[in-house]
Amino acid sequence: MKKIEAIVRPEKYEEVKDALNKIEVKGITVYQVMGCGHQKGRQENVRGLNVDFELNRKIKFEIVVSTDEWAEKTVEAIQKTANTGEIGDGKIFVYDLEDVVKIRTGERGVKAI
Amino acid sequence: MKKIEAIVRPEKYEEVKDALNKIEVKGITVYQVMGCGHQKGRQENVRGLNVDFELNRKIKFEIVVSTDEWAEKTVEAIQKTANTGEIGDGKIFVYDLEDVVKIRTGERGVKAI
Amino acid sequence: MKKIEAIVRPEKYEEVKDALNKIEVKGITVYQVMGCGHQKGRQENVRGLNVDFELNRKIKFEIVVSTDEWAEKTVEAIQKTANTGEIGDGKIFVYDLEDVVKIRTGERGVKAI
Amino acid sequence: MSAGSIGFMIICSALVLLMTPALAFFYGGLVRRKNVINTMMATTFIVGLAMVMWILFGYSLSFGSDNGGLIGGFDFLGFNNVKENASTRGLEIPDMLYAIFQMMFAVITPALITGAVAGRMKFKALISFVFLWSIVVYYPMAHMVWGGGFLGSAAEGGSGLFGSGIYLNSVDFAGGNVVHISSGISGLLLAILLKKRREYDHTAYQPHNIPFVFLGAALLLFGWFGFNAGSALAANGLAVHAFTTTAVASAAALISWMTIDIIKTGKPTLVGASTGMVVGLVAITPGAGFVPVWAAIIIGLLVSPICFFGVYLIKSVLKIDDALDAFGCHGIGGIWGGIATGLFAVTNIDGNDTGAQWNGLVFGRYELFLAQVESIVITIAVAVVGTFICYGIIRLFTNPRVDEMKERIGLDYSEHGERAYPSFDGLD
Amino acid sequence: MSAGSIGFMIICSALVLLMTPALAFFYGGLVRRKNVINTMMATTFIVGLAMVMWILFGYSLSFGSDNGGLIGGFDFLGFNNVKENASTRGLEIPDMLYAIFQMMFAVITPALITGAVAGRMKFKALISFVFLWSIVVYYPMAHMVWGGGFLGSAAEGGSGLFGSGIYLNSVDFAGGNVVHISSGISGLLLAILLKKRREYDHTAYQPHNIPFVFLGAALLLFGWFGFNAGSALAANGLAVHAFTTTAVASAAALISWMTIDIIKTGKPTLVGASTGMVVGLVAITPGAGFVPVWAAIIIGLLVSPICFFGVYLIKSVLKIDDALDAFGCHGIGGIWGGIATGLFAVTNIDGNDTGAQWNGLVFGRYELFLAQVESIVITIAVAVVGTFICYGIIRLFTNPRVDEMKERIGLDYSEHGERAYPSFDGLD
Amino acid sequence: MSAGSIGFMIICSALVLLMTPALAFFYGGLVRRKNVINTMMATTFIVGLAMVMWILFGYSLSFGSDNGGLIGGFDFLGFNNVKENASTRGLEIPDMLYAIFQMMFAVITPALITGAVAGRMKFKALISFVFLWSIVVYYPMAHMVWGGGFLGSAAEGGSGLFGSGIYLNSVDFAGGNVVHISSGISGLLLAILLKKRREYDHTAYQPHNIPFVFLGAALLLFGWFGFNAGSALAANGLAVHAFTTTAVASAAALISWMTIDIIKTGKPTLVGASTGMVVGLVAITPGAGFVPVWAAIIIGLLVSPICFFGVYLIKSVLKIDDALDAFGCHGIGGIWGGIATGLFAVTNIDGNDTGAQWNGLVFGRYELFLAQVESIVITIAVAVVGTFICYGIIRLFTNPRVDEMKERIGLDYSEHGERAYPSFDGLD
Ligand SMILES: Nc1ncnc2c1ncn2[C@@H]1O[C@H](COP(=O)(O)OP(=O)(O)O)[C@@H](O)[C@H]1O
Ligand SMILES: Nc1ncnc2c1ncn2[C@@H]1O[C@H](COP(=O)(O)OP(=O)(O)O)[C@@H](O)[C@H]1O
Ligand SMILES: Nc1ncnc2c1ncn2[C@@H]1O[C@H](COP(=O)(O)OP(=O)(O)O)[C@@H](O)[C@H]1O
Repeated sequence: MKKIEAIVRPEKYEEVKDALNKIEVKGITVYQVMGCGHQKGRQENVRGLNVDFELNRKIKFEIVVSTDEWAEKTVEAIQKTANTGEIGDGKIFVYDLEDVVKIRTGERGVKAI
Repeated sequence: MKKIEAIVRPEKYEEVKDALNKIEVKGITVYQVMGCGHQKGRQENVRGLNVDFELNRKIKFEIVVSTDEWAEKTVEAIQKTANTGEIGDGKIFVYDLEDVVKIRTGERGVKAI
Repeated sequence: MKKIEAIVRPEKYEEVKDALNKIEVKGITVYQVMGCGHQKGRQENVRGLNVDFELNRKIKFEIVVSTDEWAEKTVEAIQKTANTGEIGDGKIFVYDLEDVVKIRTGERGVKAI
Repeated sequence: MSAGSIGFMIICSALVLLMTPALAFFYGGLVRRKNVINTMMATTFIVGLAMVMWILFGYSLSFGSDNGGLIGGFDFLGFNNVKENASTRGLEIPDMLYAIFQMMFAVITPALITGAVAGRMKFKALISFVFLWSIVVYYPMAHMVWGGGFLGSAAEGGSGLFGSGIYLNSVDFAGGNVVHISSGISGLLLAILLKKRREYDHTAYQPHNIPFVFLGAALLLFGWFGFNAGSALAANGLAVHAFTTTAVASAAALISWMTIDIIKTGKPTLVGASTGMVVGLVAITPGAGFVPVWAAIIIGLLVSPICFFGVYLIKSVLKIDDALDAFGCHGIGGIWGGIATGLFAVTNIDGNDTGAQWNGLVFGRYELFLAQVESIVITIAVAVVGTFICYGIIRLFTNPRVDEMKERIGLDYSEHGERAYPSFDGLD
Repeated sequence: MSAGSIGFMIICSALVLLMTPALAFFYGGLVRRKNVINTMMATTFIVGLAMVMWILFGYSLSFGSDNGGLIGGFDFLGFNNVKENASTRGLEIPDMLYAIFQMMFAVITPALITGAVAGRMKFKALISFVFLWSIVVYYPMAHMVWGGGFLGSAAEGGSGLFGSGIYLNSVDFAGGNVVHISSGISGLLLAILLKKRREYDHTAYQPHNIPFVFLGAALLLFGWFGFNAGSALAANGLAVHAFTTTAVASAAALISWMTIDIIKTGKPTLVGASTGMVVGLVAITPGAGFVPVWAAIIIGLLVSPICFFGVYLIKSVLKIDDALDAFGCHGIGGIWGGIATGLFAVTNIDGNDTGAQWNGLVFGRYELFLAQVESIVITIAVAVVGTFICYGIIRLFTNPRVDEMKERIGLDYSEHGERAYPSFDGLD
Repeated sequence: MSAGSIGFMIICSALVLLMTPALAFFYGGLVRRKNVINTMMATTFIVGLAMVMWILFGYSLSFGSDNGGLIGGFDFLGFNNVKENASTRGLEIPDMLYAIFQMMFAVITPALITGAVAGRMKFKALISFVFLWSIVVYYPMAHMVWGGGFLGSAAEGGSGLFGSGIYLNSVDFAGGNVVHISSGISGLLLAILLKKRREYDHTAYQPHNIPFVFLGAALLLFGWFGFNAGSALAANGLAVHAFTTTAVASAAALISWMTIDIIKTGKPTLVGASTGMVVGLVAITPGAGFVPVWAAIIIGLLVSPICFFGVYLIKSVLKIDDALDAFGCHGIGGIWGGIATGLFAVTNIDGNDTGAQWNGLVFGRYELFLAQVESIVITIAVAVVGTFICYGIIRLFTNPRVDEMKERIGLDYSEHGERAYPSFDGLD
C-alpha cells in the first residue's frame, strides 16, 4: 500500500481533483499549505511599500492506494494535470504504508482502502 | 516507532480526543482537512440553486507512538469512538517512522516520544 | 530520501524558516496545526469564566531531503532554532520516502528534490 | 408638529432597527463556528416577522384603546387610522412615526431572548415561540408600561388596572421592563426548559470571531442613541439629556468591566469591554431621561460587577446554560437599571419636568422606588407565565430541542443547510 | 427652508452613501475567497469616480436646464450656481443639498451593475465602463425621470419629449427605473457579453463569508431608509409614509423568501433571508411614497417568489452567468416594483397629494399602469442601447475579459496584487 | 434653539462616536492576526476612558472660562452648569449638546495615536499614556483652537495669549490641528521612543483582514459626515457646504491613491483605496467649511501623493516604525489640510460669512496662510513637548514596551488572554 502526497498550485486544484475522480481513486484528502521551493515567494504592496511573502499558497493532496500500479497511475494523473511548466508546479511524494483501517467497518489492509 | 494518521468526522473530534487522552498517548497533532471517499460530498443551496460541495470537512489526527502494541491500542481507540456506521466515518493509516527528536531536550528515538 | 516533519511553536516559525533557508534546503511546505503533548493547553477567559483550550497552535514544517546527511543537518538546524527549553517546543519526526516526482519536469527520485 | 422632531425620529427609528442586525453580530461572534448562521438567523427572521405582525395587529394590541389597563384594542389593525400627517398623541411627530419607532422595539426585544437558547433550539420552534411570545408577553407589556396600562400613569389616558383607575406610576424611559427584563427572564426560563447544550460541561465555550462581537457591540452602541435619545420622542433638551446619560453609562461600564478583568487575570479582554459597553447601555435604559448625569456614571460603574457576578452565579453555580448571557446581561442589567431609576430619578431636570412623579430613594422619597420594584416583579411574573404558556403550546406539537446528532454537527448545516465560511476550510 | 428638513436630508445623504460600501459586503461575501478584493474594489472605486464626475458635470447633465426632455444642460458644471443657502427648486432644502443627495444615487447605481460581472472583468475595463455608462445611461435616465425629462411630468419644468410638451407622467419615487432597472438590465447584458466564468458549469458557486453578506444586507436596509424616506426631500409625513412602506416591504419579502427556502428544502438560509430583505427594498423603491401601507406588504410578499423564479430562469434555464444576481434581484425586483406602483399607487394619502396623477389599476384606473409599463420599456431600451455603446467603445481598445490564467488564480491577486485574508492561510 | 439643529447635532454626535470603533476595524484589519485584539482594544478602551474624563473634567478644561488663552477653567467640572435646555454660546443647540459633540472628538483623537505604536506597547502603559495625553495635550489644544484660546479669534470670548488680547486668528473647521496633527505627531514621537517592532526589518508586514480595513474606512467616511458637517453646529447651508467638500475631497483622494497604485504596479489595491478615502477626509477637515467646492477636489487629489510620499519617507528612508501610519496619514494629511486651508479659504461663501478673517494665499492674501502655518508649528510643539512629558512620567514606573517573548507570541494572547478568531485554527 502506498500513500501519495502531492503539492500543487491552488489554481490547479479543481483539475487535479477531477483527474483523480476520473481514474477512480477510492478517496482523497486535501488541505491548504504554504510552501516554497525554487519559486521564491511573491510580492504584494501595502500603501506603496513592497511586502515579501516568502511562501506561496499550495494545495496538498493525500491519496492512499493499494498497489504499485495504482500508485503509478495516480502519480501520472497528477503530474500531467498539475503541470504548467512554470516554476512553482510542486512535487509529488510517495511513501510506504503499514496498514489501513476503515473506521466504519473496522476492516483492515488493502480491502479497507 | 509508528505514526498513526486518522481522518474522522468533525463531530467526532472531541470524543476521539478524549479517547486518546484516556489511553494516555504522549501527544497528538490535529488539523482540519477536506476529504472524499465513498461519501460523495454534500449539497447546500444558494438562492435556490443547489450547489455541490464535493468534499466534506474532516479532522485529521496524527499520533506518533513507540511500539506496535501502542499503535494497536491507539488504532482501536480511534476506530471505536469515531465509528458511527454511516458512510463518511473515515480511515486510519499507519506508517513506519525512522526517528523522533524532542526539540526541547534534543533526545532522540523512543524516549523522545 | 527522507522526509522531515517538525512541529514547532508559532512564535518560532520565522526563525526556523530562516534557519532552513540558510542551510539551503531545496523546498519547504508548512501549515498550521493544533497540538498537545506534555504541555496541556492554555486558558482564556470569556466574561470571567475560564475556558480551557486543550490544544495549542503549532506550525508544522515538512521538508524532503535526498540523503541522510541532509536529513541530519536539517534536523539539527530545526532543533537548535526551535528550542526554548520550555515545555511545548515540539517534535521532529523523520520518515523514509519511496519516490519523489517534480511536477514541472516529470523528473523522479533524488534529482527531483 | 415639527420637521426637526420628525427628521430626528425617522433617523432614530432607523438606528433602532440597526440594533437587531448588530445583535446578530454580537451574538453570532460569540458562538462556535458551526452555529454562526443559526445564531444570526435567530435574530434576523424577527426583522421580518415582528414588523409584519406589528403592522397587522401588534401596534393595535399595544397602543390601541385601553382594555383594563392590560392590553390595547383593535382600533389600529392593519395600521388603520394611524395618521401620518397628524398627531393625536400630543407629540411633535405624526402618529405613524410613533408607531414605527415603537415597531423597532418590538423587533429587538424577542431577538434578545435568542441569545439564551443558542445552539440547541429547532429553528421552526423558535419562530413559533417568537410569534406567540410577542402576543402573550410583548404587546401586553408595552401596553401596560407605555400604552395607557396600569404600570404607567393616568397621563396616558387609560383606565387603570381592571378599569379601577389604579396606576403604579412606575417609569420606564426606553424599555428596562418592556425590553430587557421581559426578554432576559424569558430567555433564562427557556434556557432551563431546553436544558444545557450537549457540550456544555466538558467543552470549551469558544467565541469564534471576537471582532464580530465587537462590531455588534459598537453598532449596538450607535443604535442605542436612537433607542434612548429617541425615547424623548422629540429633538429637545430631554433627548440631549438621554444621549448624555447613555453615553456616559456605557463608558463607565466599559471601564468597570475592564477593571474586573484586570483584577481577575491582569488581562482586559475585548469580549469584556464589549460586554461592559452593552450592559452599561442596558442599565441606563429605564432611567436615561430621569436620572442626573452623575448618577448615570454610578449606574454604569456598578452594572458591570453586578452582571459579572450574575453570569458567574447562573453559569458556574446554578449551571444554567444561558448560552450568550441574555439573562446575565439584559435581565440582570435591566433589573439593576429599573432599581437604579428608583434610586436616582428626579422629577425635574434643568427646569423641565421629567415625568417622574417623585424623586428617587437617594433624595429621600420611597414612592418611586417602590413602584419600580413592583413593576419589575410584575414584569418578571408576566414573562415567566407567558414563557410557560408559549413553550407549552409548542411542546404540544414538537420537542423544541434539536436531535443530539444535529447539535453535534452544528445547527448551521443541520437546520439551515449553510455554513458561515465555506472558504475558510482551506480550499477556495 | 427648514432646519429640520436640512438636518434630515444631510443624514439621509450620508445613509445613501453608506449603501455602496454595504453593497461591497453584500457582493463581496458572495464570491469565492480569491475574488473578494476585486468584488469590493468594483464598487469602492465608484465612490471616488462617480462623486467627482457628479460634481464636475454629472449633476449638470442630469438636473441642468432641460434639452428635449432627454438630458440636462451645462448650467451647473463644476457645481457652479448650485446654491447652498437658497432653494430654487421649491424645496425646503438648499439646492446643493438636493444635488448631494442625488449624487449618492449616481454612486450606488453603477455599483449595482458590478455584481453581474464579478470574477471575470478586467478592472480597468470596468472603470472605463462605469465612466461611460454614467454619461450614456445614468445622467439621461435621471434627467428623464426626475430632472424635467419626458418620463416625468410637466411639474418639473421641462419641455417634454423633443420639446413637444409630451410627458409620460410615470412616477418613480426613489429610483425603480433610474437605479434598479437600468443597472439590472445593463448588468445582464454585460454578463452575456462577457460570457460565463470559467468555472461556471462545473464548479460550486461558493459564497466565502455569509456573515459579510448579511452585514451588507443589514447596512443596505439601514441606508435604504435614507434612500426612500429621504426621497420625500423633507422631514414630513410623506417621509414617514415612505419609511413605513419600506420597512414593511422588506420585512414581508424576508418572510416570503424564507418561506420559499422552507418549502424547497425545509431549511431557511441566511443568504436567502438577506436576499429577501434586499429584494423587498428594491421592489418598494419606485412606489414607496405612492402606495398604501397594506399594498407594501403585498409588494414585499410577492417580490421574493418573482425574483427567486427569475434567478432560476436566468441561471438554470438561460444559463446566463449573472454572477451575483444583479439582474435577478435588482432588475427583476425593480420591474416588479414599477409595475406594482402602477397597480397600487394612490393620488392622495391621508389628505396629502402624492404627486401621482392617477390611482393604480387595482383602483380601476389604467393610465398610470400604462405609463409605468411604458417607462419601464423605455428604461430597458436606454439601458440596452447604452450598454452596447459603452461595451463597444471599450472593445475597440481591449478585451474586457481577463485571461484564463488570471481568472483561475483569482482576480484579487492578478488584478490587485492583494489577498483578502493573508493570515487565514494559516501562518500569521 | 431649533429642533432641526438639535436633532441633526444629536445624530452627528452619534456618527462621530461611531468613528472610534470604525478606526478599530481600520487599524485592526491592518495588523497581523496575533495582534488584532490588542489593536482593537487600544481604541476601544478610550471610548470608556475619554468619555468619563470628559464629563468629569475634560470639558471644563477645554471649554471652561479662559485662562491665559491656554486652558479652560473649572466651571464645568462634572458637567455642572452645562445646560441641556438653554444655549449660552450663541448656538441653536443647548450647551450640553455642544459639550457632547465635542466629547466625541476627545475620544477619537487619542485613538488615532494608537496606530503608530501597534504591536509593541504594554496595554496598561497605553492606558496611562492616553489618560495623561488627554490632559497635557488634548484639552489645551481644544481650548486654544475652539475654546477661546489664542490660536482662534477674539470672537470666542477669551483673553488672548497670556491675557494679552493677542490672537493668531487661525481657523480649524473640524479639527485639523486639534485632532489630526496633534495625534499624528504624538504617534510619530511615541513610535520613535518605543523603537521598532521586533520583526520590522526582516518580516512581511501583513494586513490580516483587508475587508475589515475597508469596513473601517467606510464607517469612518460615514461618521466623518457627522464630524465635518456637524462642525457647522447647526443644520444649515454651512453644514451642507462642509458635507459637499468632505464627500468630494474623499472621492478625489480615493482616485488619486488608486492612480498612484496603478502607476507604481499597475494594480490598484483595496488598502490603497481605503487609505485614499481616509486621507482625503483628513485633509479636508480643517478647511471643510472655509474652502470652495472646487478647492476641495484639489485638496483631495493632492493629499494622496503627499501622504504616499510621506509614508515612504518615514518607513523606508527614516526607518521609523509608524506601524499603521498614524503620522503618515493623519499627521501629514492634517498638516497639508491646514496649509491648504491657508491657500484656499474664503471669507464668504454664497453670501454667508465663513468666519475666516482673510481669504487664502491663492486669492492674494498672505495673513491667513501665515496664521495657519504658525498654528501648525505651535500644534507640533505642544504635541512633541506633551508626548515627552507623558512618556517620561510613564517611564518612571515601567518600560512601556512589552517583553520580546510577549511580542513574538502576539499581544492578543500575552496582554489580553484572548485570540481574535479561535475557530479559524481549524477546529471548531
Ligand atoms: N524538498 C521539498 N520538501 C518539501 N516541500 C517541497 C520541497 N520541494 C518543493 N516543495 C513544495 O512544492 C512546492 C512547489 O515547489 P517549487 O520548487 O516552487 O516548484 P518547482 O518544483 O516547479 O520548482 C513548494 O511550494 C513546496 O510546498
Ligand atoms: N484512499 C484514501 N486516501 C486518502 N484519504 C482517504 C482515502 N479514503 C478515505 N479517505 C479519507 O477518509 C474520509 C472518509 O472516507 P469515506 O470513504 O467517506 O468513509 P467510509 O470509509 O466510511 O466510506 C474521506 O473524506 C477522506 O478524507
Ligand atoms: N507523540 C506525538 N504524536 C504527535 N504529535 C506530537 C507528539 N508529541 C508531541 N507532539 C506535537 O508536538 C507538540 C509539542 O509537544 P510537547 O510535548 O508539548 O512539547 P515537549 O516535547 O517540549 O514536551 C504538540 O503540541 C504536538 O503537536
